[in-house]
Amino acid sequence: MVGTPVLFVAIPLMAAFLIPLLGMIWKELVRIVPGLVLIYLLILAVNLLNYVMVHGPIVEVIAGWAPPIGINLVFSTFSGFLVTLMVFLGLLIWLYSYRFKRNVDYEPAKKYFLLLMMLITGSVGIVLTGDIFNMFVFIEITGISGYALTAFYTGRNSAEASFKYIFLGSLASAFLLLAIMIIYSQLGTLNMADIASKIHLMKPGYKIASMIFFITALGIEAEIFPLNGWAPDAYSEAPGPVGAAFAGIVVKASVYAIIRYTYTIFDLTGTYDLLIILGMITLIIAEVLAIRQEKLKRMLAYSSIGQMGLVFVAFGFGTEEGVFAALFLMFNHAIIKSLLFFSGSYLVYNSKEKYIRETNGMAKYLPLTSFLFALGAFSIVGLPPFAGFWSKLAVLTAAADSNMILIMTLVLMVSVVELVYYMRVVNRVYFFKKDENMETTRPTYNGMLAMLVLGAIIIVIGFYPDAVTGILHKASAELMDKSHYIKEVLTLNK
Amino acid sequence: MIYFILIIFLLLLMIGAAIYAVNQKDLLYAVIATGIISLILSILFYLLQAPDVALTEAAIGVALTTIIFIITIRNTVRYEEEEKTKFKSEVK
Amino acid sequence: MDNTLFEYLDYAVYGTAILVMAIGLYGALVKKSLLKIVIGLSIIDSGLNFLIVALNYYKGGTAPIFSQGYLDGSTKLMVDPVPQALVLTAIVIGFGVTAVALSLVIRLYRHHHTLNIDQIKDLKW
Amino acid sequence: MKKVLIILLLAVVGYFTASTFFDIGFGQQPFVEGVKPVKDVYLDKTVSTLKVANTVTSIVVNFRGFDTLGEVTVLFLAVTALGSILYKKRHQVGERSVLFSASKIVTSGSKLLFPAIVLLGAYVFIHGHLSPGGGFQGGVIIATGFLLMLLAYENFSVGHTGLSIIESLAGITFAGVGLLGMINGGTFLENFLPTGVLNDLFSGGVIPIIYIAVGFKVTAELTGVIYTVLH
Repeated sequence: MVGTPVLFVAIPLMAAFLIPLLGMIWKELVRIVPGLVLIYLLILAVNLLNYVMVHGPIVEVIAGWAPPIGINLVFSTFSGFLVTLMVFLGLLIWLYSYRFKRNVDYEPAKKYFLLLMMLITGSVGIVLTGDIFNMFVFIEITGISGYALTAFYTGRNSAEASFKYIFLGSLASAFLLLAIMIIYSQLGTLNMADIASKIHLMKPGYKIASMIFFITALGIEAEIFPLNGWAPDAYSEAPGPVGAAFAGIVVKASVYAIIRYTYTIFDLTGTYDLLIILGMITLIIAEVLAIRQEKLKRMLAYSSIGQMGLVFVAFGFGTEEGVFAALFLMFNHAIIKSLLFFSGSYLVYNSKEKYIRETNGMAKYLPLTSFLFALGAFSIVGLPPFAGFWSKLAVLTAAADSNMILIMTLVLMVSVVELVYYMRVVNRVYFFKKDENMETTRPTYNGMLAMLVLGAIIIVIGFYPDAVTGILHKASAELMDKSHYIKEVLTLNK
Repeated sequence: MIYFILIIFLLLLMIGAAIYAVNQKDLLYAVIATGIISLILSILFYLLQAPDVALTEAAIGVALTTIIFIITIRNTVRYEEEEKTKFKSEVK
Repeated sequence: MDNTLFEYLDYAVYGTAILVMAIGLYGALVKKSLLKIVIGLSIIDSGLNFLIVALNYYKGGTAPIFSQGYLDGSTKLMVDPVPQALVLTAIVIGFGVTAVALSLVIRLYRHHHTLNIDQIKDLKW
Repeated sequence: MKKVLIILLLAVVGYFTASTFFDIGFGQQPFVEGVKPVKDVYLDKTVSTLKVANTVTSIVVNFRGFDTLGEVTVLFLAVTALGSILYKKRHQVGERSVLFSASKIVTSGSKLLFPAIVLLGAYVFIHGHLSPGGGFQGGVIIATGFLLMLLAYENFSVGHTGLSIIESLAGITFAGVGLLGMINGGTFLENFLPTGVLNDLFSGGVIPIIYIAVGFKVTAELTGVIYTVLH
């Protein structure tokens, strides 16, 4: 073992406090240091994941007090997998945006990298923590970084999008606090494992109340249907890489939180059905809205919401296959949607309104970027032999195992809808004539590198899915085994 | 008994201030009303045996939040509907 | 304090906290002025903090601070310190969020020269 | 129409919440039978192990110190976010907005009060482990002192560089003390100093050090918030 999970939070925080000082010494350091931190975190995450795969979960205690009293961090296969994914994506996002801020002044650029690093740290913290109030604090860290990053460009309507986000985010934090306090007032503890072991003592009425507040609060961040009003605006007004960060990192962390609550903490019957219903509504409405969008990034945002709906449906099966499918979907969605955001923001780089029709004929001028966009589009729809195919197949298999034929047909129908609206864009990019007024901007070398890495992953997973399925099977088995988690945390002799 | 009356009085005052803050068209008065809510809240925290929270609420809720709201009003508009009546202080 | 009076207080305290939250929520959802929305959000926070502190008040309890010659059994009489610590955190976080929201209001005003959300709606709600 | 719907929604949610909380009850221990609430451990260990008089402080700084680290980060991020949202190019930065022009009484009164406010704030955060108050409260009090000076004197200015240096150093102290606990063979944020005697100024191990760092940090951050919004 080369380190402990707490370094995932401590090192970025230390660096965040240091960056203003380092910026006074040499201005370039404010761009470099976050990258170095993320590289270090990636090495740490891979090492710890390897360790965890062999030796079982690591439970880290903070401030020397064993779990029910103090705060603990849990690095298991499940959370470790998500952490590795997030840090990896964060590194690519950093790489992608390293140079394109040259045209922005020094002061905002300094803040951009700081906020991006804290966005990743907050999300990692949500996944790692084993304490419900600590999760609230990390959600707020993620939230504030997200609000600031959404409003980053002063030229656009970004402040309005950010205001919507902050409005819903404040309501979410109020509901979350209410839910936490209902649980605390009954069980006198804030530790997840401790709550999970005592939850049967609570009256069902209180359980339902706190569950509703939790789902409402976290659903706002995780883009569940009636609460996702912020998402399309924030995705389309924020800088391109930040959209990728929302889709790939923040939403994943919120989904993790909901899953932790429904699978581990609460023992209510019927929550799985609730997840299926919510996911289904989200999926259908988002895909129907996506087909009507005229702006590229809004379309990507609705597609992202739809994918999250599918993830919830897969989690709602409540079986190990379902969890496996959901995790595979999350992994694929993080990789593919980041690629789509990266390449898509170069396709509409110079346009003001970012309409889809402005991508006409870009393939001639930006061949590699267009190819990567098409690759991402084919993959997310679920065409073989790309990565997305295997996750869709896993969802369908899990649905078939649970005898949910209706859901199978719906998922297939939605895939057709997805195919239609993605092919519309790809068709325009490749076969339409280019508008003479539109200028093209070549991607920077580091941006291209980030996109190529993602494209390579999609193809590799497409031909060799076993590269990740081993970890995913272990992670899903671990999530299903609730008593093991409780035992692992509570019988910790420090 | 006297505590009871005091608490009920404070609670009623708090509801009144909240309603006033939401309905008042003059945003400056509305902000002052939110400050009053925080002030009452800090007294109630003290009565509920939470002196630490009372201190924090008194310093943050009453002083800092209110002043930041007032600075924002100074930079934007004072009234909810009319745009033209920008809050101009009488600068000598 | 009498027990009968104390029972009334039960409803009065929680009722007020929830009513204040509801008023704030109403203001945040209905009002058209951006500043009014932020005011509504901060009123929700106030009501919520009151609710949390009231939730773990213990009748006849004392503040959770040990004075010079504390008795051994005195921890039994102390009110629950955990919600107080949590509210402390929540107040500070709420202030940070309010400050960011207000800075966004100033930014929006610089662009649109109005605070009315009906006139700002460039993006669909 | 919209209003009626919203009021209906609020009534439903409010009734739901209120019925839950009325059921829990006010003024008694609400915990269900048979659980051991963690607060008993906190109250017990605060005196016996940490030698800290104020239980809220020991929870905020030691038992749940990780939350506080996050909270300080939230404030730090709020300042950063404010700076990036309200950013103007250098030539666009105007004069500070003046709320009102201060009279002679206000200016001289502020000058008189300012040291007293700073002293009070410093007292509150140095004695955070003994009496009510602590880093947050003290920091906020000092920040209001700076606010008073900023309002009273139009040309009073606080060095922006100095503020960010204080902020960074205090943050590094907090995280560094945490890491020192880990290097000393324990866990992150674990106490590694002798705890001393209860009700002594120098007691409680690392708790006063962390709280003083938090005090400086909160002062710098909140002054930064006010300063950024005023410009």
